[in-house]
Amino acid sequence: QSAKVTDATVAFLMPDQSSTRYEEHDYPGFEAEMKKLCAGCKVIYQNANGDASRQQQQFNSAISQGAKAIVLDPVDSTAAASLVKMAQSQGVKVIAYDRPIPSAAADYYVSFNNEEIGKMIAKSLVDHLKEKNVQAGDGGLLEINGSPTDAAAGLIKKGIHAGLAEGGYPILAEFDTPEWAPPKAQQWASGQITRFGKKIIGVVAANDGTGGAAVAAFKAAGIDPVPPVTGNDATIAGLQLIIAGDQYNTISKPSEIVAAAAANVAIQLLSGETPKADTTLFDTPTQLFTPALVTAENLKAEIIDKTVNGKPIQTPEQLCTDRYAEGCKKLGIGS
Amino acid sequence: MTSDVKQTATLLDRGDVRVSHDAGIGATIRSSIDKVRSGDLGSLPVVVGLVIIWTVFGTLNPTFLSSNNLANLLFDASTVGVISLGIVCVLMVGEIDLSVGSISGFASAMVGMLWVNQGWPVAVAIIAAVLVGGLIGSLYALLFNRLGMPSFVSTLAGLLAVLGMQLYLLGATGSINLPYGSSLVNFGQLLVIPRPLAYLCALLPGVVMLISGYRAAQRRRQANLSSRSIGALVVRVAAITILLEFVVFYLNQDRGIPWMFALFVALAIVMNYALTRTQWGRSMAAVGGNREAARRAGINVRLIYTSAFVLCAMFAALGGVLAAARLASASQQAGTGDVNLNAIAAAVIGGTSLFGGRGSAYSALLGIIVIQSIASGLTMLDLSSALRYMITGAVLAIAVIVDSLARRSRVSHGRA
Amino acid sequence: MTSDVKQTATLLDRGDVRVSHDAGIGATIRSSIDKVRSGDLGSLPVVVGLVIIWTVFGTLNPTFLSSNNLANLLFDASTVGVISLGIVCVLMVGEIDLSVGSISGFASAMVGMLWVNQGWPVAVAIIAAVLVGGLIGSLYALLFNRLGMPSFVSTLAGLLAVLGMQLYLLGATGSINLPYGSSLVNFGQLLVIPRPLAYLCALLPGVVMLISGYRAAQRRRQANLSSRSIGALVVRVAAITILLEFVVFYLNQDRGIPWMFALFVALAIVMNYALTRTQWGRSMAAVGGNREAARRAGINVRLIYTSAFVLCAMFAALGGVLAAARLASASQQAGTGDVNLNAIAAAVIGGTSLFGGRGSAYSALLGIIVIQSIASGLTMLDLSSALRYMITGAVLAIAVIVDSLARRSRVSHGRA
Amino acid sequence: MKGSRQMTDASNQAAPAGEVVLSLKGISKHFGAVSALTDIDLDVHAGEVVALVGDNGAGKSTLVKILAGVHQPSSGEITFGGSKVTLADPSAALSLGIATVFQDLALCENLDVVANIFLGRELSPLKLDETAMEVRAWTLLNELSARIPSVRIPIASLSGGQRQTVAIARSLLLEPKLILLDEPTAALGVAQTAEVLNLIERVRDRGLGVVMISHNMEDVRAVADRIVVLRLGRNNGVFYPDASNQELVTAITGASENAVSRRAGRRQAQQDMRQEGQI
Amino acid sequence: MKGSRQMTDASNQAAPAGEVVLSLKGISKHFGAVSALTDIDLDVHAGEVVALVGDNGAGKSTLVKILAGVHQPSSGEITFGGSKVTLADPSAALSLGIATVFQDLALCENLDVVANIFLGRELSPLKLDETAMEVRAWTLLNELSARIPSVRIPIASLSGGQRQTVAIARSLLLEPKLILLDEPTAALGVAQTAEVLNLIERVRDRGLGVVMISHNMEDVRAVADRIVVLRLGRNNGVFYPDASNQELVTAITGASENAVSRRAGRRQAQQDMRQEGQI
Ligand SMILES: Nc1ncnc2c1ncn2[C@@H]1O[C@H](COP(=O)(O)OP(=O)(O)OP(=O)(O)O)[C@@H](O)[C@H]1O
Ligand SMILES: Nc1ncnc2c1ncn2[C@@H]1O[C@H](COP(=O)(O)OP(=O)(O)OP(=O)(O)O)[C@@H](O)[C@H]1O
Ligand SMILES: [Mg+2]
Ligand SMILES: [Mg+2]
Repeated sequence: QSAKVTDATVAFLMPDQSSTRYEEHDYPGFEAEMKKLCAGCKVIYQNANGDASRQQQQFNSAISQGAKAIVLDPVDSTAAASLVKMAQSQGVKVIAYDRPIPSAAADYYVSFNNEEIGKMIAKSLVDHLKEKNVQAGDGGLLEINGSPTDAAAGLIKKGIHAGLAEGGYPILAEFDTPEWAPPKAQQWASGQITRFGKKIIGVVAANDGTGGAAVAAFKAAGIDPVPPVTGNDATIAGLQLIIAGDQYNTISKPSEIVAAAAANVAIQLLSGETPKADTTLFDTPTQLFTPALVTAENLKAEIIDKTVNGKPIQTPEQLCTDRYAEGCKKLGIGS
Repeated sequence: MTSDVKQTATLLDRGDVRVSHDAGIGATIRSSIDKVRSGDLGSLPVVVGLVIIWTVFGTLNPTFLSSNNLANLLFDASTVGVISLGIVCVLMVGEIDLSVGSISGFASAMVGMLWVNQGWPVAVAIIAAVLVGGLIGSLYALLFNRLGMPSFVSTLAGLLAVLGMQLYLLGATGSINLPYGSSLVNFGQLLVIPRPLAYLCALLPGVVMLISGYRAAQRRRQANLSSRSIGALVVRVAAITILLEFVVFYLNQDRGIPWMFALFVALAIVMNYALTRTQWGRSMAAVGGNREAARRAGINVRLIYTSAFVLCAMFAALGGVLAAARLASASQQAGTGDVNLNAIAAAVIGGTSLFGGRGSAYSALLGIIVIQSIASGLTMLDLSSALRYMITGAVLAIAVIVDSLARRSRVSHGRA
Repeated sequence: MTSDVKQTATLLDRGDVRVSHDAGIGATIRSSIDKVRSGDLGSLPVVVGLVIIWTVFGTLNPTFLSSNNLANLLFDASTVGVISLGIVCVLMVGEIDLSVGSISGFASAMVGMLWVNQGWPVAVAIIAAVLVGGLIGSLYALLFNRLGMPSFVSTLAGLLAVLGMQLYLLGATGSINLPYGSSLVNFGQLLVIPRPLAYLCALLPGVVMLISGYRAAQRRRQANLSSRSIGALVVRVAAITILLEFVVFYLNQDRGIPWMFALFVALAIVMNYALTRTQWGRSMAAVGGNREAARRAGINVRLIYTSAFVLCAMFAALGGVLAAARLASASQQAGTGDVNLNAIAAAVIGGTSLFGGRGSAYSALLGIIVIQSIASGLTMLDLSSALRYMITGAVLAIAVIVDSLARRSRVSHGRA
Repeated sequence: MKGSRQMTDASNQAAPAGEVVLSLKGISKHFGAVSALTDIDLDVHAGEVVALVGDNGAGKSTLVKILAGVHQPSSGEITFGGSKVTLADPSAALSLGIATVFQDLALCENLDVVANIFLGRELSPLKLDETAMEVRAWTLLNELSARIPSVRIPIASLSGGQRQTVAIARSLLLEPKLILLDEPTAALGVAQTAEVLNLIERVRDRGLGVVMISHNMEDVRAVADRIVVLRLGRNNGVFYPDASNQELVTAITGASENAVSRRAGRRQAQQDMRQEGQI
Repeated sequence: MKGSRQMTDASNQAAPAGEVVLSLKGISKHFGAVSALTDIDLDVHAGEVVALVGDNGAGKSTLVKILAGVHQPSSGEITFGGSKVTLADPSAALSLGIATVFQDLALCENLDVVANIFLGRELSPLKLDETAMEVRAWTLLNELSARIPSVRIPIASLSGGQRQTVAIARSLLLEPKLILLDEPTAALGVAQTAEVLNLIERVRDRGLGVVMISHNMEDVRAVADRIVVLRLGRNNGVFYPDASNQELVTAITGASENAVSRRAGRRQAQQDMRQEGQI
């Protein structure tokens, strides 16, 4: 690490607000790692709030501010090609983060694989149903996808379809939730509950917000117990629902790990080194991390006991507030 | 010869020979038909639009008309409906509030924060959220009254700033779950009016109409004014009562009528009373119709604007709390998306003018039911997002075309 | 004694003794100061707001004022700015178009589809997209003119339906990348005016002003009307030319002035001419100010509304094409988000009234620069989203407060 | 009974000079339950000033609006220049040569005086000739003795009379065949009123038909060739300028015992008493 | 020169009866570059009708609006009921007891007649007493001989005169100390005008101060105790009802050679000629 840069500007551009992870996990993780690797470096953080044009603005602005490497989680994977080209024409390194940029080769790609995530939650649900001996003829699944205008949601959706295809359970209905808005998901789910009633044997929801909305719809319809509902992102709210037994699974992707990797790659690229890659995706050297599927069984292990940067992913205090204390106890969390 | 005015009628308001009048049940029906012909229908056209929507969706998927689904519809309509009531207030005075969505989201975040995370009693948390909403409204009023800042701009700025505050509140934790089984969540998801009580409530409007109608007729007769025939009144009351009792009966087949919807209707009734039967409501209409004339009549115009902005923001906050109760969660997405547009559109579809001076609290009720019916009807059909958007747009247009046609006919009959 | 009118002045328009006039350079300056005092400032307050914003952001991060960043700002401002030009048209006649975002997105999808996927020539694809935009606008006009459907509702329905069409077009493929190196993408991302040409262009406004001002003054003098002093004209022309040349000089330090921005400015100038110096523009203002009076003056009111809606939709479509060029991609979320609000807000911030009859094409130019400056300035600061929203809201409010204060003063000086 | 009396009045008057410009037969107009006009007949000849008088709400303005194409009649027919016409909208009436000054003026408050005068008839539509328009505006306004500080201020800041002058100036721009003036002098000062009356006479002498509405019997008698009375939306007789005030007021109010006569009587009595007291 | 002549006119008149209700000293009002009023002085006594006359744009309405609290004067002071007051807004003027009928009426077109009459002064604010208000509205309107088809239709569908009657009825609701009437009879029919003039006299006899603006010299002379002339925003003399028309018109237009006199002269000449011809 001798020839390493000591002062450079690196930008960290995140796509949206549909979950808090970017500000709670990704950015802090990235920043911490940067501090470690290059104390004199400056980090620019921006979030595009789901708007590709705004992301372009932020990208340009980062270059104006002298950023030499940009970690980009694209709002629109396809459209981001233009950003990559623009950066490379000015000698700026681009590290694709979280979502790939298929039509232009970035300098590097680090990610939890969104398509894989979709596949994991779907498959886990299918396995769970099989385990409980639910027959394909007993009913079918609801599928709640993310925003129809969000490219990442499209990837997850693809994964879910792949995951479900193996299970053999029919999809009763599916829905692209505008803007990932939970109330919309709830309204749709309520309608399906009226339509299909007991025929719903499970719900694949693409994130914890829409999953929680599906749970709320079942509760509101007076259906108890709630059929298994998936989630994604391991938000506190989602984990609490798992603790309470209302939600079946979620995906924990301790983003700090990927963020740290991105920081490492950035420094290496800036120092003129070639970071080593596990594989190549879309002509881009790639490092993929496997996210952890969280259910009630492994929640303690994956969330409380696993540490990132020396801290647990979530502390029992955060999760086990009064109403969830009992559930926590059952899972052996806390005390 | 001056007496030719008096000859035809001795009533104070029947002095003009150019006006044709009618009395008695038969004549009332006749004049109703006339009214329909000339397009003077109030909210009937929107109701017709609604019936068309219901018929079509009901045919495509009969579950749509199941009382269970209608109960869902009523739950969902209540949250944005309450927000829309506030929008009616600002539209009445010819202003707008683009930030109701953000305010509702912020209020839900506040309740989640104060109640769940800080352990405040739920009622106190709700009151605090609604009061903070009112505070935001009074800020808009201040900017409007003191600096003359157009409400479009100030509330657009508010939209962003309040959304920022919502994200800030939820920043550390993300969404906050409201506990299942708590009274607030039960209210938002489960509680319905006990069946006998519901039947009783459905009698109320008729009884009130009958008594007040009878009293008014009596007073008017005493004052030497024309009055509606009692027969026609009874017919109308009977019709309304039968309709309401049928609705209650139908909904009681399954879950029943949500308390949350009852709250919404009660608020709409109160607002309707306030807007039509109090000095404040009269002043609102006057300020919306001709601000300068209202000022010259000695109305405290600034106070009226302030009341409109504050009420709107408070309704928005309350709507946000109800939405959180319905979802059992205070989420970061709450209040974003099309909450603003839906709340405004509901009021406009129901017949409230965007340019002030014309509107009614019931327009929020009707409008939001139209919007929610479209949304709910589409959930019953398996459509791609693209189709769903296109159809929502088309159905929305159709629902309003009926009203527009009726209004045109009204204009050509000189009743605009 | 009737001649006391003629005594003081022989000019046709200087007959009234109650009006104070001034002539010559000194007096012009004096009267300008008077105007500033009484708040009759046109767009000066917004410019002041802008200067404040620039100073603050420039202090916080000097990169903001770098000519490279300003070039970016101009690129970004052009896309929504063009849409905002259309919004000015509909606002002029007192209507609104909520679907400009969707139309722009749809147009970009069409260009992507036709040009990239179907292989049409790029110009034909663009023309097709703009024409389809115009078609959508004429549909709104039809609904408005024939059915009297409020534009708020019809364009809200359009927002959804057109978004559906956009998703439908892109449904099979997702986003479509526009090829790098193609003229359209270069236009949207790279092409700048050659430096000498830019300097030359910056001279143009001054020259035109000088010639037309001189001619007008001459004609007015011949017609026995008061005319502005030539001295004052020269001073003004000199000031403007120096300012423009400086701007060009500063921007030429780095990349230069984008052709796309030049296109936007050219469109704004054309629209300004059309709105202020043609019969059509006069009719637009008349219809927006008093529709019935315009009708009675024999203006074809329906045609005017149609032209407004169609122009607005066509500008929206063109804006969408530019946005696609800028992004080098036709994406599914193009035109969603805050494009609508930004386009409308730009016009309103620039001083176009939401209630019709008052507005100017330059308001779109000024307003969008304010909005983009805020956005661009904030990208220079590392802020959490929550803070970013709050600050955007606050800065927006501040930018407009200056204008509101000026307008208030104008009212109290009887110039509203 | 009423009609016959006036017929005899009419018979000893010379028939109006020119040919019939405008002829209404059985015009009715209903606004919902209100019948504003019932079976109105009216002829206007070239070179004739017809005064339309009547009580408030008698339907005068409604009639003018029908002729101007603003309202459509519920029934009845309109003949203009010899052929049956339908006036579907104001531009139809304008293009036939019917110029109107409306009671509610119908000006655009946001536009300046010049723009209002030339609205819909701007000089050189693609490159407005502001100088020529301004000159013409001043000429017209000065003809009407208007006291307008500037023609470049919005109508909103003009006084009532100034606005009315602008509206009248508007109607002079065209070369119409028929001019409809709905209470053109209501807000005008004495000098401006005199100019407008002069103007009406000049216009008549040029062979145009003029319909004037006014509540001022003196003005009416000063310029009218024929006085048509409306009452409660119906024709209530035709008079000639030599009819007495008493006659006209009786036809307008529908009673010889009316507020005007009562007031006149009372004032007479007061004056008598005062004089007695003084003596 | 003008002033002195009128002073002598004034001296042989009895001083007005009651004490001074309203007194203006040096009131000026500028709208941007336009000076609408310059140094206006005016006194109004209880039980006195002061007529304010002047050419179009003379500043009459501006003065009334200042008294009604609509505009703020640029300089000058207002004394009402003996004490100096500032009329910051219309409600201040209303609560002092100044009722105003504005030239532009200031009615809410979207509200019905009853609502407009009672605007800001509704009976039982928390449960509007519609019946009582409707009865009172009819009473007021009948007093003014209004011909309004229904008091439950929006103002937008009333005729010009009907609207003006509504505006006048509004001002009668209060128990004011001073009534300002800005061209109250401009749009009224003959009967309604007579009623309004009666009303003004009744009001005066009850000891109220009345300021009336009118362009109709006959009406002015019929009810006014004193006639104040404004010209181009300045005081231009005080007259008494026995002043001749000629005198008044000269003061108003600022020239004895004016449109009115010219017209009168021309008509006289025409008549002479016609008579000659007939003979
Ligand atoms: N748009 C309308 N809707 C309903 N009623 C109307 C409308 N326009 C006019 N009326 C009614 O028609 C009648 C005649 O009105 P109009 O304006 O023609 O009277 P007018 O003779 O001009 O009276 P004025 O002397 O007061 O101007 C009135 O009673 C009025 O209420
Ligand atoms: N808000 C305003 N802004 C600018 N100028 C104004 C404004 N109001 C009035 N004026 C000007 O002040 C002058 C006096 O107007 P005012 O309305 O007082 O006249 P008036 O005596 O009532 O005339 P009229 O007899 O026509 O009603 C006019 O020249 C007018 O243009
Ligand atoms: Mg009339
Ligand atoms: Mg006036």
